Amino acid sequence: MAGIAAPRMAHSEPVIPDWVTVAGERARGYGMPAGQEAHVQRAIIEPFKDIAPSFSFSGTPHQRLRGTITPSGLHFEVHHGGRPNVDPEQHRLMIHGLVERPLKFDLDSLGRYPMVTATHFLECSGNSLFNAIMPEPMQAGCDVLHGLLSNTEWTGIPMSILLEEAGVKPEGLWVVAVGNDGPSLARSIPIEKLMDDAMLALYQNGERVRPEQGYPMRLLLPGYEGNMNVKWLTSLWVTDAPAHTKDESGEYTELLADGSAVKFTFGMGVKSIITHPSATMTMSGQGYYEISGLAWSGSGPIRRVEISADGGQSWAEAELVEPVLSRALTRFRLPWRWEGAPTLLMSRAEDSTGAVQPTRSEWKARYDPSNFLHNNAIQAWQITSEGMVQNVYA
Amino acid sequence: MAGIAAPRMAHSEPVIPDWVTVAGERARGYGMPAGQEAHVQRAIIEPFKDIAPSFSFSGTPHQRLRGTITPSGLHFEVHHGGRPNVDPEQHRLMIHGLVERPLKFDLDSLGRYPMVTATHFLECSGNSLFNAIMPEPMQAGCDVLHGLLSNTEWTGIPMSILLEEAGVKPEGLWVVAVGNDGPSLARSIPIEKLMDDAMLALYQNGERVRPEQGYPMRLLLPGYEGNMNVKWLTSLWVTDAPAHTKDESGEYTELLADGSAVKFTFGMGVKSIITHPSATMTMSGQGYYEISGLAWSGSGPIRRVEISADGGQSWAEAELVEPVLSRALTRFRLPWRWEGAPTLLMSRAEDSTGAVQPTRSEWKARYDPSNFLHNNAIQAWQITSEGMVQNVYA
Amino acid sequence: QGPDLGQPLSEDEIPSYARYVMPDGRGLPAGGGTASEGAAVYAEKCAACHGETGIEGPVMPPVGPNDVWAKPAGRHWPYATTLFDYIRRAMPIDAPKSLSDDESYALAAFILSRNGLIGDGDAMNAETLPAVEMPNRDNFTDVWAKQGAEPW
Amino acid sequence: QGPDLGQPLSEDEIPSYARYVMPDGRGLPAGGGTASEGAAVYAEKCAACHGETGIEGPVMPPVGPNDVWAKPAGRHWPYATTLFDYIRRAMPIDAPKSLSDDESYALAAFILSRNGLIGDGDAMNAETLPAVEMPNRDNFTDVWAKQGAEPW
Ligand code: HEC
Ligand code: HEC
Ligand SMILES: [Ca+2]
Ligand SMILES: [Ca+2]
Ligand SMILES: [Ca+2]
Ligand SMILES: [Ca+2]
Ligand SMILES: [Ca+2]
Ligand SMILES: [Ca+2]
Ligand SMILES: [Co+2]
Ligand SMILES: [Co+2]
Repeated sequence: MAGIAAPRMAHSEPVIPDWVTVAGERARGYGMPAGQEAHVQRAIIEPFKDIAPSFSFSGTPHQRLRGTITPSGLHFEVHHGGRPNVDPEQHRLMIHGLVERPLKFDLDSLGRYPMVTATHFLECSGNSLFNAIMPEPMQAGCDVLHGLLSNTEWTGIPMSILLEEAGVKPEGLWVVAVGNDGPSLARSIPIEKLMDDAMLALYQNGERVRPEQGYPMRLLLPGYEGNMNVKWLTSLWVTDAPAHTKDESGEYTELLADGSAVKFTFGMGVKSIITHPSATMTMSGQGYYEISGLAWSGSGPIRRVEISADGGQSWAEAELVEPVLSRALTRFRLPWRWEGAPTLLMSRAEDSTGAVQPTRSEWKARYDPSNFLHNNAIQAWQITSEGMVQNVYA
Repeated sequence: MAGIAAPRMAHSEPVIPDWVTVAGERARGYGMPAGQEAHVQRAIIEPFKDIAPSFSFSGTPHQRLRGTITPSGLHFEVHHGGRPNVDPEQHRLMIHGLVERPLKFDLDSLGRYPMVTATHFLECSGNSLFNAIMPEPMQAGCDVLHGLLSNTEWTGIPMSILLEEAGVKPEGLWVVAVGNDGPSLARSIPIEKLMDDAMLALYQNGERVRPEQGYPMRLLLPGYEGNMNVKWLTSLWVTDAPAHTKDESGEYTELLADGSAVKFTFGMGVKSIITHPSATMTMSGQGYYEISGLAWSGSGPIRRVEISADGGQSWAEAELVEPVLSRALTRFRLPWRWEGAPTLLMSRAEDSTGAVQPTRSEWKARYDPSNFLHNNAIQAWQITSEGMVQNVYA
Repeated sequence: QGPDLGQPLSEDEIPSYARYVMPDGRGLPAGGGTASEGAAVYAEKCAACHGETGIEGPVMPPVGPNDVWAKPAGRHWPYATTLFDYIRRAMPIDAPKSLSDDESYALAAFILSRNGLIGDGDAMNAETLPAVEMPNRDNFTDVWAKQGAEPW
Repeated sequence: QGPDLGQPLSEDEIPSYARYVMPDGRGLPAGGGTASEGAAVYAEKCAACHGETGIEGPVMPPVGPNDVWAKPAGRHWPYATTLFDYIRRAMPIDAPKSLSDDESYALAAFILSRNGLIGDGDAMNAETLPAVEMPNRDNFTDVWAKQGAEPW
């Protein structure tokens, strides 16, 4: 670390930092964050530890970020078998099954296809799982509590173009998408979605999709639960029915309060979190703060975000940062003064369909106590009189 | 690199890559591009070589990128004294001179200020310098030819808020902004711009501004030449007149054809480049291509981009990728077929003020032959019958 | 008129994991196995992660629920075919695709028999596996069929 | 009503490089130097980069134009004050802020005298430096004054 150089001038010059007295570092081919920001990392959780470290999730540290784009290095990961070292030269995308012309595509050929660019969030349907199932609210940051959520400018090929070249037969109603990873992760996707706005994503924030996010190509289904956006996509198998793959049979089905279950729950519900302030932070004294957070919905653009600083009795409308894009994270902001009293902060989002976030107890009432998927309940933060910000159920 | 595993099944199973037969890599705190993409780097130019390597520029490789956001690791650099190792704890922003209350701000305090988020390009006014002055067109990629241009989602504090807290006196008409680097780079900026849309940028694509781009804070002046967007900003000195600093006296003034010069040329003109295809590429056969490129203007949003495939005789309007934002890179696209004949490709952008890019000869006619600043001339790419894409003057 | 740069894909280039065995059994290969055969493979290759009896975990227990997992595969999943396909493509997690078709049938049989859905000696194969009546099958609402992508 | 979290900044906390010497000489410190004095410093600390006579380069020549740089500081810049301030804050590029005020005056004098704008023995100081009539001063159009940020 740079220190302070001794004052140089005879007269009353202030001390000056030593880095202004030397030549700086040379240019470099690929930049990284400052060394002082090395703590800004994804929060890695390996629930089975060393027994199965390739099953893991790592959350975006939203409490340390301020825009709407997630830097690619901090995009959340959920791995069902680790991050494969896919060779882009060997990798192929196959389209087969109920098609006129089974086809395979290599990466170079795909570079000539028409592309679209669109900013979309991805959210694991297991995001916010601790708040769903922990009996007492866990004291952790937004990285651990809500980090399985990120926002990216994706660029790639409309899936409809590739499927049309293969020629989907009339009886082709579903597509089983398979990843090029160890477990060959597979999900069944309705053909409607693939023909509508699905993308074969090749670029993430301008550069090639990162290994963690599916290098060299992934499926992008705007608004759908993260798991369906198959990474390292290698096969689209057109079928007449869903295959009931592992994830859609168990892991990504929700147990309801009545003991039954729901399957094929694709859309991510309207949701918001206040990131500033948020749990693990300490207020730096009374006075002005800007409440800032993120809102999103799998159904379309965010229409409104309201903030309560009195535990939900009264609400004020926050400003939404333009451009408010469909199925993308939207930042909201509201000026506010903290007068030092204990305060319960909440945010409540509404989307363009009129859907509004439920309270935690409303949400819990729908599901079996064990369910931790699709938790879009309102998040409450308690500010203590000492200025500690805590995760609470309210 | 992963190889091919021997077929495993007795019956006719195809060979499968070995990475689908093993557990993948563990999650990591901060991700990087795939090893196979290691060639996607900024193009570093150190014109004075080892004599003064801290004077350098390094260009964004637009020919390898496809969206509109520039990944932060590939944001262009222009350094007048290298990249300083600024200690964010010691760094202060000072506001002084013709103000009621001289103030200093540390990074933690600034975190409580109201913030805005906006996507804007930065372009060095020396961008495209080789095409301005080289007698013969240089055969190089968009990184070298047009790389001093990038696009970022910036988040920070409106400068007007900070200046109003200091209380600018009526006679305060200019502000000398100084960076915390070796040469203490300084530029005079009209107070109008600072009060209008200038930002103290603290975040770049969501995370803290990178060292190359001014960590821990930089000045952002949407639409103004890159050099004025002072990096590592440490001082705003309010004055009654411009100081005529080094850069605004010489390096960033333009010599005109009549021998006189222009100073205080702030706005970046309307401009566009086709990135796909572009020089150094080779066409991969005849048939369908999507022409894709970037357009921008310092004066506001892009209104129209036209493409010519016959050297400027006829023009077709390209599609602009939404959202088309003011003073941000806008991607344009146009489907096209290459039939194997020699072809001269050009793009021509028009902005919301009605300004249109000049041809290279129109642009050259205005300036002294030595001038390489503010070159926004139309770029032409020649495709030979062999499919080589070359930089040409047309 | 797109680029049309896809290459013809022939049947022998498509690995089995590019498809999925369907609930009605389409795609099941020849071969078979019983729970008794599966027990030995399970003990050797699976128990360390999923628990000695398939209940203890720590990883999601395929046989019975435990404190951290309420949806055991052998009870919650609507179709037994998924057991075969998932095990064959993905398990053990450190050596996916290392199991033979026979072993995968036997392991599915093991999990099903521990759940009391088939007998210890019942061979699971292309005919018997899809015929297993999974207890939870009719306990699902198909949300896509009911309301599309609208959240539940 | 903003946060109002700025701390009062006192005069003795402001380093000289947080300001800039103005064209009319405001901000120039005491001291001074001549071209003759500057010649020795230039030869020792500057010539390696800017050329023996200030014309050769390779770095931008401050004295006369060459093939790669048409705007030498001592001829093109409108105000001589800029020479003093820039040299003091930024040069030599490997040791910025290492020069004394006297050295900086002397180096400005050296560049000005090589351009024939002052005599070899003319001392440059807070009074004489702003009075130097730079030859190119009236040859600039101030584009901001004329048309704001609209590109030229
Ligand atoms: C080294 C650890 C490990 C071993 C050994 C292992 N598994 Fe697994 N298994 C896992 C992990 C981790 C998952 C969760 C994967 C996921 O969620 O995508 C899993 C998931 C499963 C599931 C799905 C559970 C559910 O409810 O979704 C089944 C069934 C299964 N394994 C069966 C087996 C069988 C049979 C074997 C032995 C051939 C085996 N596993 C060996 C780690 C292991
Ligand atoms: C190790 C190399 C090096 C040395 C030694 C050096 N300079 Fe420089 N000088 C540079 C570089 C590089 C620049 C360009 C900086 C920029 O463009 O921002 C420069 C720029 C200048 C300029 C502005 C030129 C212009 O037209 O913009 C002047 C004046 C100058 N130097 C004077 C000096 C003096 C006087 C000394 C000795 C005290 C000196 N330099 C020593 C490298 C050097
Ligand atoms: Ca290749
Ligand atoms: Ca999910
Ligand atoms: Ca601190
Ligand atoms: Ca510039
Ligand atoms: Ca074809
Ligand atoms: Ca105050
Ligand atoms: Co779901
Ligand atoms: Co300019």
